[in-house]
Amino acid sequence: MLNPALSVSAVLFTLGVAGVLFRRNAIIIFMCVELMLNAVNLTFVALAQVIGVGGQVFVLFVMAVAAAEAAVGLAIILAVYRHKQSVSLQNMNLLKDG
Amino acid sequence: MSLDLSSYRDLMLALLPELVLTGWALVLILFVAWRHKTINDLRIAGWITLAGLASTAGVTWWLWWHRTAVAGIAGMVAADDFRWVIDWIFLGAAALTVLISVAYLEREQLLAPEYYILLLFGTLGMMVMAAGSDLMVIFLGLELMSVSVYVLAGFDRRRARSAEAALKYFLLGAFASGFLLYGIALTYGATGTTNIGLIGAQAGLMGPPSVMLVVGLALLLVGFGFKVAAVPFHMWAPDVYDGAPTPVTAFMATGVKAAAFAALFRILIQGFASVPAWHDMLWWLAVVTMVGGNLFALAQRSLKRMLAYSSVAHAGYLLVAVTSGTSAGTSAFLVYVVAYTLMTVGAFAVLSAKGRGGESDVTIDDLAGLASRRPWLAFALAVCMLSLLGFPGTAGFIGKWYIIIAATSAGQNVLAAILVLTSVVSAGYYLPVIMAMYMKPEPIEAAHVDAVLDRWGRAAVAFAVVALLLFGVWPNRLFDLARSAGESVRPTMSTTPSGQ
Amino acid sequence: MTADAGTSIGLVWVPPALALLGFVLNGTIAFVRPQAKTAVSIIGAGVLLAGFAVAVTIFTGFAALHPEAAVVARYWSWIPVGTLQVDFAFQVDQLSLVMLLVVTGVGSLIHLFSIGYMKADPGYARYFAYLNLFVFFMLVLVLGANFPVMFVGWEGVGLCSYLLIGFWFSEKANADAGRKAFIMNRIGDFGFMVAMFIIFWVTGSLDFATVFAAAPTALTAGGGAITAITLFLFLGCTGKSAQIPLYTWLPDAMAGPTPVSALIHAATMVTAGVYLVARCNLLFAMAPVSSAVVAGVGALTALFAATIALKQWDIKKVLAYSTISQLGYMFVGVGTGAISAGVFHLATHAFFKALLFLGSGSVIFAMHRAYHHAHLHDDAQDMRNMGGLRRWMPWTSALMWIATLAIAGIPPFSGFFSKDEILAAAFARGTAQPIWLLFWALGLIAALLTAFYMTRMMLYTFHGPNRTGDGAREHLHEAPWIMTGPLVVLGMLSVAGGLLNIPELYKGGAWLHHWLEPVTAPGAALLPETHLSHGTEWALVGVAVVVALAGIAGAWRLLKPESLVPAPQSPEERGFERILRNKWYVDEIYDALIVRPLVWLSREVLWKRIDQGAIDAGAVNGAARGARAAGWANRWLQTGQVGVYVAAFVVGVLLLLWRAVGGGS
Amino acid sequence: MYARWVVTALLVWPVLAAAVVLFVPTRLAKYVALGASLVELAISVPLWWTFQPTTGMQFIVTHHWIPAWGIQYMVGVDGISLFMVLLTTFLMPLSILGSWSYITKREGGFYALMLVLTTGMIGVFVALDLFLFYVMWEVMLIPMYFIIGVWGGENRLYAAIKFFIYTFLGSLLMLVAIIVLYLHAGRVTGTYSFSYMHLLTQSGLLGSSAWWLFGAFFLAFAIKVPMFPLHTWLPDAHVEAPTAGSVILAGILLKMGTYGFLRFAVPFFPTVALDPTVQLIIVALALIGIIYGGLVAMVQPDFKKLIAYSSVAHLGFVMLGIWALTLQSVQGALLIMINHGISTGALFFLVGMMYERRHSRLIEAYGGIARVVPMFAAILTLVSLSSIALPGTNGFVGEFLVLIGSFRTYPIATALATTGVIVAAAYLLTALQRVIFNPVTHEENKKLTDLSARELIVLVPLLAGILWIGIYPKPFLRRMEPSARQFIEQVRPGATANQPPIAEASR
Amino acid sequence: MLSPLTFFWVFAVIAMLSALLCITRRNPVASALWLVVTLFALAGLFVLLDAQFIAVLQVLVYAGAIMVLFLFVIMLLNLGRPGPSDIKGPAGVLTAVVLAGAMLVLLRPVSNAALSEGVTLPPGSVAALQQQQGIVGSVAGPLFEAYLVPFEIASVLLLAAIVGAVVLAKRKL
Repeated sequence: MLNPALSVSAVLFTLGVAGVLFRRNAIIIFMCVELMLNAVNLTFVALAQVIGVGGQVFVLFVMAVAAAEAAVGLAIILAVYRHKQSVSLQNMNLLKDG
Repeated sequence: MSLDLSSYRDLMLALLPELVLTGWALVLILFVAWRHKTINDLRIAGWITLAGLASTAGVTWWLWWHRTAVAGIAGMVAADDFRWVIDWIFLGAAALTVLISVAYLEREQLLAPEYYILLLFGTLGMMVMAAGSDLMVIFLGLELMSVSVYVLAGFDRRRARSAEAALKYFLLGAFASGFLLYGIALTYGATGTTNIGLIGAQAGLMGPPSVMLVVGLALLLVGFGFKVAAVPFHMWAPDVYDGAPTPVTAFMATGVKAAAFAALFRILIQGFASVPAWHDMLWWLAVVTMVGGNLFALAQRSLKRMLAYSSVAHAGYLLVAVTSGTSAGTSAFLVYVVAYTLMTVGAFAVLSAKGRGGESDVTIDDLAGLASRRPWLAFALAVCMLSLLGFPGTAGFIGKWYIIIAATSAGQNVLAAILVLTSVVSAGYYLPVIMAMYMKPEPIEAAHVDAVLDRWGRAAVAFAVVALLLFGVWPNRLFDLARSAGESVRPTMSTTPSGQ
Repeated sequence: MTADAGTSIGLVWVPPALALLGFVLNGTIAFVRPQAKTAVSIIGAGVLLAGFAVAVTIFTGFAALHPEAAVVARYWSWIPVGTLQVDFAFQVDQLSLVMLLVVTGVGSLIHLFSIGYMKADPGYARYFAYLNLFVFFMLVLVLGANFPVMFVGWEGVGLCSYLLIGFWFSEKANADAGRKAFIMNRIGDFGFMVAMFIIFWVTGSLDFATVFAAAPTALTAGGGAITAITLFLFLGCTGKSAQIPLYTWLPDAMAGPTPVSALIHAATMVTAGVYLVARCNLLFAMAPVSSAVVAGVGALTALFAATIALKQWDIKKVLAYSTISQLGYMFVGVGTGAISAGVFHLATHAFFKALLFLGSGSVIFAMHRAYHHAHLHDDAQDMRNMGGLRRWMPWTSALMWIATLAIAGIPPFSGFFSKDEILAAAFARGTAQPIWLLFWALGLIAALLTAFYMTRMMLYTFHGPNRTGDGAREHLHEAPWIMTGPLVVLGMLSVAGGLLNIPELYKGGAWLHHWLEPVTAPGAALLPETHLSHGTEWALVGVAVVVALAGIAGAWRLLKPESLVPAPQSPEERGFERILRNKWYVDEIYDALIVRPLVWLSREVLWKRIDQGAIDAGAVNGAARGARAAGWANRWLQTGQVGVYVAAFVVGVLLLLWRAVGGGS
Repeated sequence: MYARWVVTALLVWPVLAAAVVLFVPTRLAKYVALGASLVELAISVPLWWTFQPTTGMQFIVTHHWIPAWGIQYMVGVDGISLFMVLLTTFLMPLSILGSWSYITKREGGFYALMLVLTTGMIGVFVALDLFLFYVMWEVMLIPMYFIIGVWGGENRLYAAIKFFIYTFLGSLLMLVAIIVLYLHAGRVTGTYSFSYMHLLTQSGLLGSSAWWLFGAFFLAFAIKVPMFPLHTWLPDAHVEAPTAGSVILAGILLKMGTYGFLRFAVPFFPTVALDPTVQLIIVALALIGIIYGGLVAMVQPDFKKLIAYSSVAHLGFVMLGIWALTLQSVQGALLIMINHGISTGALFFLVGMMYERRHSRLIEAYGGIARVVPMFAAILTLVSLSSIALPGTNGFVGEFLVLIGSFRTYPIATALATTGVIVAAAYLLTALQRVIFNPVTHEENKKLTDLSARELIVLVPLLAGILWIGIYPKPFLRRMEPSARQFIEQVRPGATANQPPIAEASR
Repeated sequence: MLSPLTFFWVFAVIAMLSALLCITRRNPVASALWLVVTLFALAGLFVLLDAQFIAVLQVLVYAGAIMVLFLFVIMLLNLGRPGPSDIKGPAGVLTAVVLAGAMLVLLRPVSNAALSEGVTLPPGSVAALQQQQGIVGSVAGPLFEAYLVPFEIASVLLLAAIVGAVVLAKRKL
């Protein structure tokens, strides 16, 4: 099941990337990033089946990282929301060239 | 001293700097938990941070002095000169950041000593990245650093610009982490391990590298390319540097970049020595980064954004050092990054003296006539600019010189030529700064009266300038250090990378 | 043979040194105490007279020695580089001695004249400083023992000419004339320099002695190299001696004080070209084509300048064109190979032309003074404002008539002998090479015109009614003795100058011819053997005299001084007269064909289009602008929109993947 | 003893003095600076006698600097650099004295920069280690950049940055070339060293990469010379720089380019330099410089620009002389390098002195001032004559040698180059006429004051130099001959075999 | 018989479809819920891939804790309605589709790759290990032995995240 899993993982990853590409809502974009991480988790787990449990351990770490990012990321989104009353990236245009 | 990492004692020894720094971070957390109200608390927190950084540097020195090294292939962490030297650079960058933060935090009314905690954690993350000889450790270190810096970038959250910077940095950073992680996963799949040394061994055995390994490598480069702000993964940098508090910008431009490069060096040279594909990819990355960074910087009027693009350009120069793929390249990187840290922090320090409210509105024209009102400040900034330009007599030149030597000795003559040509372009935006300070009159009477640095900031700037000039003229000690450090990062296999 | 300190020849450095001393002293006075005119006069004229005295002793010392070769005095090693060894050295031989005597002799007289002429000028000291400096350089020119030292004098006299033409520099026209003279001369100097380069690489030396000794073996007679050398040398001569095509500066040079015109632009400097050809007669003899060019250009110039002189109103301009014409004769002489004839004419011309110029100077001096007293600002040099001056200036009038007869070639005046000898030589060579017959014919026509225009000048100036104006007329006077004195001496020389070289035809000793033989013999040996019977010679003499007389008589009969009106009321000339009056429009043609296109090219094309446009605005600033524009273009991407950033990011990922997966390898 | 410390002293002293100048009271700065530059001159003068006119480097000092890269502090003087050093120390006191009244703001800074500039320039000429050379090459850029940018005319910022970037562009490519050369020599011999002699012996085996390396060196030096079409920084820099800046720029900085060709570009890559195409290009560019520079100078309304373009022409002669590779032409080129420093320096001083009085550099603003300021007019005339190479002045000896020497190698080109003397007369005499002759058309000019004693002190040494070299150049030729010969032999062995050395015995 | 592969594809299709819906739903709450479905499906895949412990954690930590946090924030910010500007315009979508498609094409070789000889274990050895050490023990062993260092770093990471979140969220700065 390795190759199917890798394929699914690639598809999920790409879907995550696509989501990041065409969404504007910061929270949803962040969710798409989570989707990407999960896609990678699938790769790790699939690989772990043929290589060794090390891959599974990585997934644990990825979850920890995801949790940490979620905590910080959502706090940042909240902070931004306080200024703009919006989480749409379309409104994030204070910082730009010119 | 030789460490056997399978014994806990030796593992603790190998991690001693990180442990010490973590300890200080915890001390600081405790302190902050009790005392976080007054300006005085903030200052004490600053002192504690400095003490932590200094003692960590001392411990690192102790390990370096005893020529600490790992026996055999390192497990999770490496212990070599490269690590000690780059640790000093991180610690130095952090210390300089602290020095220029003190006045800044007070002035901008950011009276939260958590700032220093995050600074320490960020530094810790960098050290972990540099230490890691396992992709997982490096990834975690990178996340630790990133999470801290995300928050630091948005630390002045009362200002929309700062919050927006944090958000942009965070979203793109998390996005880039996904690619990095995918790259790690594929590398793991291709070689069956995440240990860099074993990756190198495995890749050396494989013959022509598998598609999985090469794609994994490409995605790793994406992840690190983002952190070092290589074109086209650089676009966050100007905005985030612009919005973040100036000392944080300095920290990002120096420490974060150096850490990413340190990890990249270790991964590429130890792990991917027998995978020639990265030379080609990095070659292009270096070229577009140098060209892009320098050209884009030309159009900037805001000093902070100009420095942001300039840091992109410098990432390009450092990528040249990486592309060479030799220990000379590694040494060149170290020398350059020392110079780069000093001059960047110096420049941002002067900038923070001149500006208010995040400094995003300080343009080059606002510096007009600074030299007649604040000659020392102007002199310091001029030295930093010349050093950034790579002018002889400054450490920036020595660094650039070393990179060119590394590149040409690896046969990358074209890359070296592109490097110097883009450096010429950079004169187009560094010189106007000097020009404004020295060759234009003060726009209004007493325009620069309030452009002052406090004692801490002055110390930081003075240190940076003196070191820049000293290393510019007499870099021998730095070289010896960098050379032994550079040579300590070796390909695992005897196979050497074939050049471009 | 080197200079022997025991004889007076060793003193050869003294005349130039004296002149230089005069320059230094007078130059200092010009700055420190410009009004010390007595001291200036004593120094200025004194160094020349002393120099002349020394020259005479050198001459006697040399003559007593009867050497066959030149005596060379080396002073210091000037430019010693490898095989190029240029010493600062003087050489004394028959030719340079003649020149030395002419320069110091005529120079002394003109200095004396200047004392009177320039009396009232505020730049008196400066004037004498320049004049002394000129003499110094002229002596360096004639005494130099090698080409570079000669070139020092060659350009030095050009400099002094420049300074003296523009002496009254506050008038733009004067300054223009000076500059024009210098630049025209520089064109000639270009030829001189290139000639030196070829000479050096062919013969390995620039010393006259070595070059002339090596030339017959190192060069093929009639070959390309020798022709090139001589043609380039002659280009130098056309500049310095005002021959076609570089003659136009000399008429303008009349802007300088009249004694300067006499000294520099008649007697000495302009003859340097003749001297150069005479000096290098061997080289020219080896290059028949060049010799023909020299003689041809000389003959053409003689005729051409004479035609222009026919319609000039400015008395000095008439003399200037006459000088050009006479120089043409000299070149016919030296080009023909009749070196002694050329030098002979050089010497006699120095006498009578100096006399003419100084005489005209007296006239102008008088006219000027008259107008000055009458507070008028009419042209003191325009002959239409003169007329009948012999009443007030009998001495000048008489002396200038002597000179006129001399220049016209009326026996037994000096010019007759010298001019006749040149024409005879040309005719003689024509028997071997027919082209010379054409030169002879041209010379003969020019002689006719010479007689005509000189008579015209005398008629309009000294005869007929006076047109000076009633108020001014009463102030006309003969010049003071310090000016007339030299005129008298020159008059005597003009009469008797022929004695220097009475041809054997008249049972004379042809002294100059024999005297110069050591110098001219090597060249003469290479020339075609020609011989004219006495009958032919007498016939030629007859023709020449008849032509001269015809010119005088024609002018006397055709011209009506009575019908002239003063300059301001004169009508414009028409037709051919107008072309002559305007000097065949040569200046205008040069201006339109060379000067203005060149300036236009420089300003509009080279500077504005290429330098400022293509290079600076285009390439240099264009590159800068391009780089900046690229930076500005980035604003379209760096919009602050994360979406764009992500898209760029993903594009980067794709490119890296593409290179990783296979696109790159 | 003297030989051991002189070069180092020449390098160190100005920097020390500069530090002092910065910290003494402003009104004393110029005196201290003048004193320091005179001391510098005094240190350098004995070189004239102690220098032995023989082949090779003298006064060599070697000291470790950055052993990791084989970088040494290695300096020395030969017949080529000797005169450049002396020219520098000679012009510097004059420049400082000449700036006395011109510089009115931030005097301390100005004079300190002048002194630092001295070190940079001398460093370029004495460096025998390519790293040191490169460092010095760049170091002198900064003071000049500031001198133009801070004390310059209206358009000074543009001129300063143009000057800087132009030079920087060339020098950085040269830097890459130096490093490639260093690595090449290191690979071949196993010794990694930036020593000039070391690299010189190893540069012969470069193969095709020599072309690129030569190209990089060529660009750096050609910009500095400057050769057409890389010259456009020069008019701007000259016009905008203060007097002393222009003097130093023209007098010494430009010589760094030709010096670079003599010292590095040609000896390192003789096969490339002698390649017919390269010869054609360089001679053509030199020729274009001579004629084009002269023609463009002819139509300049600004006197300083005129001089700038005339520099292009003069340096064209130098390039022609270098490439002709005869003893005469190379010595002529060396002599022009000195002459140009003296004559053009003097011209810039003179223009500067008038600028101080009238605040205009336009030729049009003057006219007829010979009556008002005769001393000025006389000196300007003499200097102009030197610049147009009138025999008896220094200019002639140099140009004559270059032309006569080049004629053997490139007869047609030299003949064309000789027309440059016509053009030179055309532009300089025209300008001279419009400045000092002609009627006085501007009222202001009637009240001009003639040169002061201080200004005369500045000019008289230059005039002395003009006449000395014009009349008795042998002491110069004698000292530079062995080095010129060595240069030619390095490139074309045996080329000077039939050229006898200057005989000691001859007068 | 339903082979494990069948189950695999069932879960895989669910995961992919719900991921697609997650990124295309305009309502953030819907998106979040579809993401939860994806995570559950992934947990199922993990089980099939011999990673039962991870599957449990996936449900507990990811779907449970993290996603709740997301939903909490969405609710807190009152974003429970589809925002008009949430999805980019046609050009943006087209760009995204093209880029994503290209990425998929470029990643395709990876999914087909066979692992090299020296890397893989004999089939079933992971399952055997779990038999031997227990499902938790087989992961916990390496976690506290070989991966002790990363584990500790992860703890510091979480600490830093806490401090960061506190700084950003606390009322007074």
